[in-house]
Parts: sequence; structure tokens; C-alpha cells
Amino acid sequence: MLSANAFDKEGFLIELTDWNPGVAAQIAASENLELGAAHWEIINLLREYYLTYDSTPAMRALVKYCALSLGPEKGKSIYLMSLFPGSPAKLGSKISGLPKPDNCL
Amino acid sequence: MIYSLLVLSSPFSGHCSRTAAAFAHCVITRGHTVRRVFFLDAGTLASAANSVSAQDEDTSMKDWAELANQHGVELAICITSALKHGMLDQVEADRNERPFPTIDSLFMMSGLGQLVDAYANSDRLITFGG
Amino acid sequence: MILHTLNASPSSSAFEDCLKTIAEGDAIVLMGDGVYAAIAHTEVSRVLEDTGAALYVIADDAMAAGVLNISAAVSSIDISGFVVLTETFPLQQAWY
Amino acid sequence: MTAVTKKTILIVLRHSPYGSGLAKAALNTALASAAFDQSLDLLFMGNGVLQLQPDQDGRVKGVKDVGRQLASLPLYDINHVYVDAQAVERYNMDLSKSPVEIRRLDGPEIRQLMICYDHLLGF
Repeated sequence: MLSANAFDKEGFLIELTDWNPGVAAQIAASENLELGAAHWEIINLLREYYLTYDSTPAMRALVKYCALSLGPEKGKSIYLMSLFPGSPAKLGSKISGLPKPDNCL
Repeated sequence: MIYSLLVLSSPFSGHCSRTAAAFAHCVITRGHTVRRVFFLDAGTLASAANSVSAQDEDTSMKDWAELANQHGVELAICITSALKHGMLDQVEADRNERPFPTIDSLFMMSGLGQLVDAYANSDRLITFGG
Repeated sequence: MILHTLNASPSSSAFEDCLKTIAEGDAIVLMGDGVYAAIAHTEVSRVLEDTGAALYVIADDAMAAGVLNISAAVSSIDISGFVVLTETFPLQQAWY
Repeated sequence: MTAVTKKTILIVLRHSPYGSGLAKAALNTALASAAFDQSLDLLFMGNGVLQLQPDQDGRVKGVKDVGRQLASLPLYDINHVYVDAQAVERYNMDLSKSPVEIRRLDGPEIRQLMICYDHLLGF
């Protein structure tokens, strides 16, 4: 468990290198989410996206990336919403230990 | 016609930022509308509330103030560029745990969506860079 | 038709890129460091004339730079004149 | 955001990736435009072609890698990327492994392209 001061006011990790699967579960719990296999599939994809494109995806890019990697059924915003309610790109990125998306997008 | 301006120039090098302000005034004088002035990259420094210039040098701030106060022109600064350059309003100062705001209240912190909205709804987009 | 605005010296890549796209019927407004392209009897001013574009310089910017011997092919305008050009030309490309 | 009318825009990128903030500003403008369903294309001209330099690694200097970020453009449905053929030649660039599809244009073709849009955004 990381202490509260490892996170900023919005719950994003301050040091990205602190991230590990346990931290993901901790962030998810603070958002009232329990991570299952379906969540982990997306979390791994988000981390792969970050390594490939050096950026945190906006919703449009995340949906398309999921469609390309996991097939059309999972490349839908409704599917991502069911796993990460509200704002899937933002919440998913937060849990996956990605940098906060650019404010301007 | 409806105009929008994109200002990329720093107010501290060259004349371009001030030219943009003068341009906006002339656009209004000629009977057109300025939908928005959007400041991006080094252009966001135009909002620096605490910038100190030599007493005998003009700054662009009073030109922007006149546009905003007398003509109601919206002065929008890109939040990502602004934060990088140390330009924060009260909300961003609080959110990013900085001690105080640094931008003049004439300016509004905005997302790039406001630039898209500006050009999508304008007959002319005039860019000022360099 | 395109209204080009040049805010960089004649030795810059901005100037080079501008020349690559400018055509007869276009207009160019020289501003900031771009005013040096307006100096009379230079290779650069001849190149600009050869484009067939209408040439303008912002008078204040030229004055500030000490560019007084402006090529006869270049018209001096104030900011209001610049606005008038943008009314005529639907597209502006900023080179800097 | 008010209801957005759709415009066609060309973003003209003319500066090297790390020499200024302009490459990043242009990229973000492109992504925001795509997010709000505008019809946009990209033109890399002059030194701007250096943004497409293969094997760049901004991470070495602790900054975002412009090349890798550009590789995400197709995921934002930005599919038309044009380059200034003369500039590509000047820097002897190999664009064969580019993650985005690129069309080379000479000077007159660049001008022909530019006049097809509602707005030009020069970065």
C-alpha cells in the first residue's frame, strides 16, 4: 500500500515508477472498483499504448486501439464504460499508472 | 465577417504579439467580429500578470485589456502551454498545489477545444507566430 | 489565393518555404524580421517581385528596423491595411 | 463548446521536433481538432519533416518523443499526411518505415494542396 502522499489531489500517481499491479488495485479500490480479468486486459493495453506512443490516449484513440488489438466487440466505448465508468480513458489511465492526460485535450 | 486569432508569439520577443492586438482592434473598427483570441505555446506569456517592463517601454497588456474590457473579446490561453510557462489562474494554482495565481484576470484558461470552436465558427483564422 | 505573412528574415527557412508556395495572384505581408525582404535593389526583393504576388510591408515594423529604402514594388501599409487584405483573401499562411 | 460547424483545415508543421514548443503545439491542435470531428490534414514542410525522423528518442533527454506521438495519428483518424519532398531529400531521410502513410509533394503540388482548405494553421 502506498501512502496518501504518493498521489496528487486527483488521485494520480506522483511518481509513475511507483506503479505495480498492487498499486493499480489500490487506485481502483479508491474509485470503488474491483479489478477483474477484463479490467486487466485493458490496463495492459493502456500500458502498451503508453510505451508505443509515449502518450496517454484520448477516448477516440483508446477505442480504436482496443478494436485493433482485442477485436470489434471490445473496441466500443460502451464496453470500456462498463469497465471504467464515467471517463474510461482518464480512469483507466489513472489505474494503469499513466501520466495525467494533457489538460488541453 | 467573423475572425479568430491564434497567437503563438511571445510578447517578449519581436513585435508580433502586439501586432496581433492591434490587428484585433482594427478588425473591430472595420465592423467585423472577433470571436476569440487564442494564445498557444509562448503566446500564453501575454497573460503574465507579474511581468515587469522598463518604465519607458510599452507592453501589450493594455492593448489586450482594452479588447477584453471595451469590446468583450474573449482572450483564451491554452492550459497545457500556460501551465508549462508558469501561467496559472487561482483554480490551477490550487489544483497543482502552487502558492498563487500568475495570470491576469483578463485571460481565461481554456482547452484546445476552444481553438477548434473558434476556427470552426469563423470566416477567417489569422495566425501570429515568430 | 493565399495571403502570406512573413515574420522572419530573408535568410530563414521560413522565407524559403514561403517562396516555394507563393504564386501570382497571392499577396505577402512582410512584418517583424520579414521587413528586411523589402529593402530595395537586393537579390531578395527581386526574387519576391518575380513571384508575381502583391507585396506589402507593415510601415511601423519597417520604420522600427530602419528599413527606409523600400523597393518600389512593395507597398507600405498600416495594420488597418493588413486587415483589409484579410477581407479579400480567404486563406492566410503564417511563415515565421 | 458550442455546436461546431465542420471546417477543413491544413496544419502546416515547419519546425524541428525539439527546437521549440511548436511541434508539440501543432500535434495537440491536430488531436483536439480530431476530437471535435473537424476534417484535418497535416503537411510537414521544410524543417518540419525532421519531426518524422526515424529512431528519434526524446526520452533520452527526458521529454516526450514527438516521433512516437505522431505514430498515434491514425488512431485519431488523421490519415492524410503530406511531406515536402525536397526537404525529405535535403535531410536524406528514410521514411519507408514511417508508421503513418505519407504522400510526397513538390512545391507546386504543395500550393495546390494549401488552397483546398477553409483554414491554414501554420506552426
